[in-house]
Amino acid sequence: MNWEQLLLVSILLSSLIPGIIIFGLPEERHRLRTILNLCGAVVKISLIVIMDIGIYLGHTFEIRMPLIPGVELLLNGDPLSALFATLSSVLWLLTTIYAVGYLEDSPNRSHFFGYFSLCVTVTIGIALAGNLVTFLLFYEMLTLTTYPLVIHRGTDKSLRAGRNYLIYAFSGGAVFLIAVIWLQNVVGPVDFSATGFSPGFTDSHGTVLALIFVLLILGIGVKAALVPLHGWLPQAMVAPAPVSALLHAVAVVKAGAFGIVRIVLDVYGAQNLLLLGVLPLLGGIATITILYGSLRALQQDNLKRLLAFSTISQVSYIALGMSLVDQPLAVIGGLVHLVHQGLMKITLFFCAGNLAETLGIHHISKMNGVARRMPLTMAAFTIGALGMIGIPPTVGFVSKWYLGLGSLAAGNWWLLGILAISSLLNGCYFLPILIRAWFGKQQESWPEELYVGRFETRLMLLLPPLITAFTVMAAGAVANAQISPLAWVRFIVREYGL
Amino acid sequence: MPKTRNRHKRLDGFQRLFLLLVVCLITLLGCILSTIPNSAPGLADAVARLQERSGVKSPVTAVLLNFRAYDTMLEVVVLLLAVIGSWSLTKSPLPEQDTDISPVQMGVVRLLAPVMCLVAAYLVWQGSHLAGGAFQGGAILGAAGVLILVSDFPWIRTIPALPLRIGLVLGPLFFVGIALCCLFFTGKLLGYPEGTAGWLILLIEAACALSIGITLASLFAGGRPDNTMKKIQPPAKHPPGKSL
Amino acid sequence: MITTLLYSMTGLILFGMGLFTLIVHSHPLRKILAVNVMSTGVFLILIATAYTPLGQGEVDPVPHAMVLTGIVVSVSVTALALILACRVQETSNLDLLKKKTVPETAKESTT
Amino acid sequence: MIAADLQTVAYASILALVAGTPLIFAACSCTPFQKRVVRFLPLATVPALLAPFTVPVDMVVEVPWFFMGGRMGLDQTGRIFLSLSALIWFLASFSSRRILKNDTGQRQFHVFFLTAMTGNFGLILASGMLGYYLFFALMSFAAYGLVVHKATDNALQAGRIYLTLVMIGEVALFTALILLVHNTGGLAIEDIAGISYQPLTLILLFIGFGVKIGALPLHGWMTSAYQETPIPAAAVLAGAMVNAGILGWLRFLPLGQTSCPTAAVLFIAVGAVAALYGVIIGLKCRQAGAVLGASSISQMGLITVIFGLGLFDHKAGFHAAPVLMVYVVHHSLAKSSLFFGYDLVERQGKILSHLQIAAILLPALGLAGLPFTSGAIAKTAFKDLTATLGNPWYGLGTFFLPLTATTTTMLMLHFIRILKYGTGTGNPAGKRESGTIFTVSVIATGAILWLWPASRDSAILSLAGMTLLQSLWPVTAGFLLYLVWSPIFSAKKGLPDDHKKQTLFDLILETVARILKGIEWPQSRQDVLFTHLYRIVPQLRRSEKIMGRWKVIGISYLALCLCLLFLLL
Amino acid sequence: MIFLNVDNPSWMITPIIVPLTAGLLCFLFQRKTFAIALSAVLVNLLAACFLIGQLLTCGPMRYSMGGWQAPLGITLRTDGPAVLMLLMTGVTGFAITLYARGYFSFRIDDPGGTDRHQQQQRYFWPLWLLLLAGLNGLFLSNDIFNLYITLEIIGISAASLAALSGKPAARLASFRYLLSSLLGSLTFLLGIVFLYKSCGLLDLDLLRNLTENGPGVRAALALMSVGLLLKTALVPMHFWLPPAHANALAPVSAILSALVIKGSFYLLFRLWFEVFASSITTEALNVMGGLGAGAILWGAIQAMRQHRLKLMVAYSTVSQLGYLFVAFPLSRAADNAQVWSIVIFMAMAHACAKSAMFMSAGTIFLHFGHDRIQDLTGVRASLPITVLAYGIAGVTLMGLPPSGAFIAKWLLLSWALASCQWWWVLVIIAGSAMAMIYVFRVISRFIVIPEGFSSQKLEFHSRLLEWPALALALISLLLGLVAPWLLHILAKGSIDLTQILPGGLP
Repeated sequence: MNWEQLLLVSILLSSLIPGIIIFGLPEERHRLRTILNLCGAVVKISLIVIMDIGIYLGHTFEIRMPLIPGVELLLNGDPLSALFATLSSVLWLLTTIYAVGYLEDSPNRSHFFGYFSLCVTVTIGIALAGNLVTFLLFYEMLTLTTYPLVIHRGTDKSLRAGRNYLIYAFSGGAVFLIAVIWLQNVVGPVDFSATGFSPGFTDSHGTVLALIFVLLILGIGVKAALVPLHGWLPQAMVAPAPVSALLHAVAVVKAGAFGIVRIVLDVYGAQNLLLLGVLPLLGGIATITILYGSLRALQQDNLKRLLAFSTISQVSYIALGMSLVDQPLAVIGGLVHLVHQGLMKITLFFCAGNLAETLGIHHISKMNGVARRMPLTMAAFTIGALGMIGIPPTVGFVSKWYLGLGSLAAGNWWLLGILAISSLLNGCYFLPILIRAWFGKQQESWPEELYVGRFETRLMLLLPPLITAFTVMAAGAVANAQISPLAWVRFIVREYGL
Repeated sequence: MPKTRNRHKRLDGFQRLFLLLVVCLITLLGCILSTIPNSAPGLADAVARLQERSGVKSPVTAVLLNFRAYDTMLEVVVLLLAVIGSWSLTKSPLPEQDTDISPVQMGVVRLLAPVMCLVAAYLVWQGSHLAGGAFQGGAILGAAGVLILVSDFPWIRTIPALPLRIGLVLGPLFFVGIALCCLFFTGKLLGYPEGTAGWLILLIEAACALSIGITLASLFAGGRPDNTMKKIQPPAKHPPGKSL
Repeated sequence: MITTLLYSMTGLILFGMGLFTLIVHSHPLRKILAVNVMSTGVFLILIATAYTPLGQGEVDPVPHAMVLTGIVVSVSVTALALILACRVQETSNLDLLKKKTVPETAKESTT
Repeated sequence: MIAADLQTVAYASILALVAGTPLIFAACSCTPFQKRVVRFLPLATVPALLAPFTVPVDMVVEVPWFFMGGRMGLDQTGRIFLSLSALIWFLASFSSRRILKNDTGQRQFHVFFLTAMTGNFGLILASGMLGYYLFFALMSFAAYGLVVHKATDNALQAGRIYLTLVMIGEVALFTALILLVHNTGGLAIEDIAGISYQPLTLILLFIGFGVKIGALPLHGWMTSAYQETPIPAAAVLAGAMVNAGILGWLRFLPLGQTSCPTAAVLFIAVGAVAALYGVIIGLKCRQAGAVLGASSISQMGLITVIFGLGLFDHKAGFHAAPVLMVYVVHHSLAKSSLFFGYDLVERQGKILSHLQIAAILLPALGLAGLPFTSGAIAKTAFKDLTATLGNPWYGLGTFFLPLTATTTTMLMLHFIRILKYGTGTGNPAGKRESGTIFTVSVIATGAILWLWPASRDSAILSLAGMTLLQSLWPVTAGFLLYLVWSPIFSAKKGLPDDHKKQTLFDLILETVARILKGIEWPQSRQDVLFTHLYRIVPQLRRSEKIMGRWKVIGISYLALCLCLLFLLL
Repeated sequence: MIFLNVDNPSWMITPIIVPLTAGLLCFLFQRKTFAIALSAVLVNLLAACFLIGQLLTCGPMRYSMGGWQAPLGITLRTDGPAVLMLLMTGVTGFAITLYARGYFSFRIDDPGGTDRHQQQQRYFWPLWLLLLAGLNGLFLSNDIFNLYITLEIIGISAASLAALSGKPAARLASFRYLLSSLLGSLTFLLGIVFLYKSCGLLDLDLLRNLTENGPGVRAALALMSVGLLLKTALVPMHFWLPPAHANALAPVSAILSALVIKGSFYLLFRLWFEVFASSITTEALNVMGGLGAGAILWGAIQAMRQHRLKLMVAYSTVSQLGYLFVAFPLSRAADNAQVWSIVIFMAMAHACAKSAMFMSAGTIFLHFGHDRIQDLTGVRASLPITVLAYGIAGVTLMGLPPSGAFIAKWLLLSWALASCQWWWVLVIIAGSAMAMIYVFRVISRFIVIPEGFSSQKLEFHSRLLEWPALALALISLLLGLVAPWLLHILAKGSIDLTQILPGGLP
């Protein structure tokens, strides 16, 4: 085992081991638990950064483990997985800090943080998966590890949400499984590669491959919350805020989107997809999802529910970018949105959690003038929301810009219109919140003021959203720099030879 | 009682259908059975050829205790299992109080039991060349046991459990022991050394017959002896006795 | 040949009769007896296979041995089944036995 | 070599400071040092005031890492706009410093004020399309904070309208930019030169920047926003920020390099209508800010017309550009002076002195083009332009321009009348500063066009007798007409306040919102499904019971036997 | 000592003789029974491992009892599937033994019914060890009549074990179990009679080498199959399984569900795919597959509606058995070793997972005194490891990667798609989805700790009650990762059998 392989394994272990230890810790040892969590996160980030550098320098990171003929587990660090892994690990660190603050004094923390660590292990596994089987393995495990988090509150409502989440997720997983097996039957074992499988198959098995593609997208679309399959996401917002942040920005939805990227870029490859002619379908679904999510978000009063619908809408940008896979600009836009959406959405969820945890505010109608009570939180929220709308210099603009250019380059004028409408709709549901919070008349009292202290809220709740909000701004403002998500995505696209 | 009700009722629809199906199946099987050509060689020739080396004269005994002794060994275990199973289920429902035994019965038992033991021993011995053997002998022994059991001798209830268990296990254990010894000496499980087959078989048969006899009697007794738990269990309630 | 067939057919018919009783009658004792009849039927056919017309070779001892073994097994199982049936009858509600089918309580009851 | 590098670095840092200083100030006003920062508020504009005179023209500094490739520089146009904006911001920051001292939302106001300033300066410096867009957006959204600062219902409503239009503008601009970049292939503004525009791009650009200048269908925000914004902020809104729209057009449809007759007609038509329509709106208003807003609509209409004229061909563009600049400078200074005057009145809280009325009249009638004012110079330049362009447009100069002058006169008189009889709140704190600022601004309005080399030709021309007469009669006509209008207006006093009535725009907005919110989406059916499923549970239990009956077992046993027998035989 | 050589086939009798002897001794001594049983299962496990090693080095082996070769004598043999089944039995048996120790000591500590529990423990050990011997005999035996006897050993001991809890319901269930098992055995025996009448042979290898199979052989196959199906409890003949498994003591449930059923299935599978492979028709395979599909769906549906944990687990066994049968019609798309691999993976994964589940259910039952799913909220607080074991086992039942069941399902789906039989795909997927529902219905109760929930402090707590279950669950989960190794063993085991001379000479 060379150092590259060792690194891959230790990346996975760096959160798995703390997770397992945490399960065994008694409830009272919260300091040790926090230290373990944070150490794990920091170690993981450093390891992943090392891997990133290694990848940039051209090292190969690969572990193979054959299971049965044609089926093998393959961990592979390529630029794309580095992107997702870096995003997840960094956001995990922040979410962990946030969760420590959020769950202060609440019961069952060992359990919570244990699953939390497992969850991120699995997410990194998804990032590092080198073929569809490995991806499937971690994809299913993701459902398992997030489920206890979703139902963590233990109320009937959360149980119902958990049930629906499971049903959706496993149905999707089942369809995905069928598709993967079918694909292997047709084209043999497929590793993720820059070109996808040989175009010869497309000539001979066109219809079947197109059907498989549809199945794959359907299967993975459940987690990515593409429109007819999105039902679980708004319900899952009953989970605690760190979990929502995790679901929406770090792990689940992102894993779905990442899966779409993998399928489009690495399994099928641009050339095959163009020959098969299934891309308009993906584009169509993505478009519908973008519009539908935004329209539904308009009607929500519950803040987290609104954010959930906004996620549905935003994540489809990634799918949209992938549907224009022959346009490097669109691919850049889609890929970079993977990171950008994560940053923005996690900020928003952190802030929503802060409102709920500090003042007991769950509904937009109760947010009048809240910015005077919690200016920093609302500033972060504002940045996130503006990013969602796509106002420069936030990262949201960068993604939209590339998507727009890409869709024009592909000759799809109407997609530009969709982007414009989506931005407008985003404005329609985010701006009123901001207005209400900043300029609304403050009420007599807040629903339940839970925290009164030196800062507007606990420091551990305050810092993560500020950091992410700053990143939302900074990553946009220095988008063209040598080290930025955009730069890395360009590197990826170069690697794919687009 | 359900018995009487069943008798007077005519068959309902389901039963007719079932009957029809059974008849169909039996007919079909019968047809198949009758079409099987009688050309199958069977194993008779093989047995005949190897009879010499089996150490016994009776072909059935040779098959049972030499050629396919492994089957027999397991089968003895099956019997023992039945006892263990019945013991695990319940205590023996022997009557609590002494009852009067009619002198005639007493006399018959006293007369018959030794005779039966003798017959059993004869059957076991005879098994090496004629019909007979451990099972037959064991059956007779068992019958003797049953006879004693139905006679309600008071001492039956006081038979300690350990000797009983030893008696039950003796046959199978002896069988396995011999088998292992054979393994040790010849390298084959149950591969009797040259020339010793005859008396080894007889030994096994004797042990098994004893065990089978006790087994059958114990099965008839319908449960574990009462005193197995004596140390722990105060002599409390008996399950409502019900002999078969 | 005819003899073999006769025995075999008788065995088969016994098997069928036992089967019919086993299914149709609900009393445990009858069921046990039915199984016994079935096994007798099977043994009968087995014994019949050992038959060889006179002068065409030895009688096949293997089926004999098998039947012996089978009988022993059958005895054991019958004994166990009887004891079990007794215990069931003792401990379970008498109504259950009056019902035509074996009751469902076995499945649904809790401790 | 090193010296040259150093020089570049120096220039780059000056340019960066122009936009950066207000941002730093904004950041500082979030800190506890806010009070001290506010005291030095005008300092934020100092780099911007200095930059036009230090940085050489047409130098471009590349900042590749910044936001998808930053480029900044100062060309001739930028220089004019920067000086102009810097001046107005400078004055306004003095004013706002004092005025808002005791206000509760002071901090908030200053953050927005300074951020808007950053945006305004930044967009002038930006020489990349995205940079322009970035600062434009920054300015637009920050200005929202100024509009709603009073946090009254009226202010919020004004803000809502403003924000909606800004959103529409932003999205249109975004789309237009993507179309442009797709066309040019580069992100620098120079790349735009000489490309052919698609109609969609033109329309989107018109909308994108038209919102800012209140071009006709997008004018809805102007009156209410100018009224509700705190007056110093309104001054920059009307004097400086509005120009961002014009600059946007100049940058993205560079005059002299664009020829697009269709667009020209569009611009001229819209502008002409706006020039008159603005006055009609304004005459009905009974609040000074709103009247100034309406006047801005009208004046911007004129500027649109000038811009439209320049779009015909390269030559026309070449002629129109200086005229446009002159007019922009004139309008900005005059309009901000009027706001500062209004500010003074508000602070005084009492009726104006005659001197003050006269001082206000100078920029007011200057807008109408009274001889010897900056307006006269600007209008002369305009007329000159129409003359140069020849026949179809010559009429504009002879008929249309006097007409607007007449109407503007009416509007300005209306404004003064409102000021005179309006009730100021009275805030003696900043009275003296306010007076000084007003004086400076009036002087600037009066003097700059006379001194400015670019407008000197027109200035001299405007002194010609015929020209004097030509610019005098419309003003007189306007004065007379206003005498007629004034009693009619007074009779309508019973009308509700301007903002209370629902504008058409509001109506549309609400309808759309209602439709969007009212769409009945299919509710998730999972729970219904489960209830249905639970209903079959007893059925299942029963069937499992039946499956457990001996007779069923018997049948299935036999069936299986027969089936396998048949199948295997 | 010549017979201590590695390549001596005599080693293969160890898994039979050792538990057999130990069972007898347990019955005889009734003291130190746990020590005897533990050493026996340990030796059994080691022997299984050893046999695997032997198989890998020396290839498949056959062993003639008493030196009498087929067709007269009885032969045993090792091949890939057999040793893997032995391994499965060994591992599961070892864990169950440990668990049973914890279980009985817990029960005996319970002042309520000391003597009864002691009694149960006393008879449990011999019955269990003899059952183990019977199972190992079944896996190794190569003689059809000997197989019948092992089946009987299994049947009798299993029925006795099922009745061991002494509850009326358990006795009734056990009675039904015994009767149906008897019916199955008799049908099997009738099949043997037909077979013997047609061929005069009992040795499986010889039977396989028969060139032509007449109607007698086919009828025999049909009869034996039906008998075995009855013992395997394939729907619609599953009626005896859920009550028997659910009402037994927890270790017994684990034994019955994990091992006993696999025995008869293994035999059935061997008959169909090795011995009589040439007589099998596609239609018959489809019928089996159809029954399997029915089992998957019906079992899962019933499991979903259960209110008691153990019943639910028992019905899930009914459902999981179906997967084994769905492999039948798909076998035409694959070769022999592949068919085996699917069944072995499924059986091993299910054995480990199901016993882990029953153990967990038993532990929960012990601690809470009931197993009503509705009232099991917050079990995690008091029994975290048990809940974890249950959850992991549930993951295996659902067939999620990397469990062995996943590998099996992967292969199943792969063949189904390769041979365009998509309806099996639907069934398999539906079964997995329903498994998800019934597994998580319980898990969500377990792991949710509602507000204000105070966890019970448990008085008795034995590590033996929790860790074996967890170990088994983990094994079942990680089974997929050792798949290449298992496949290697299977591939090694399937070689052409040498022609066997008739006569039975030593």
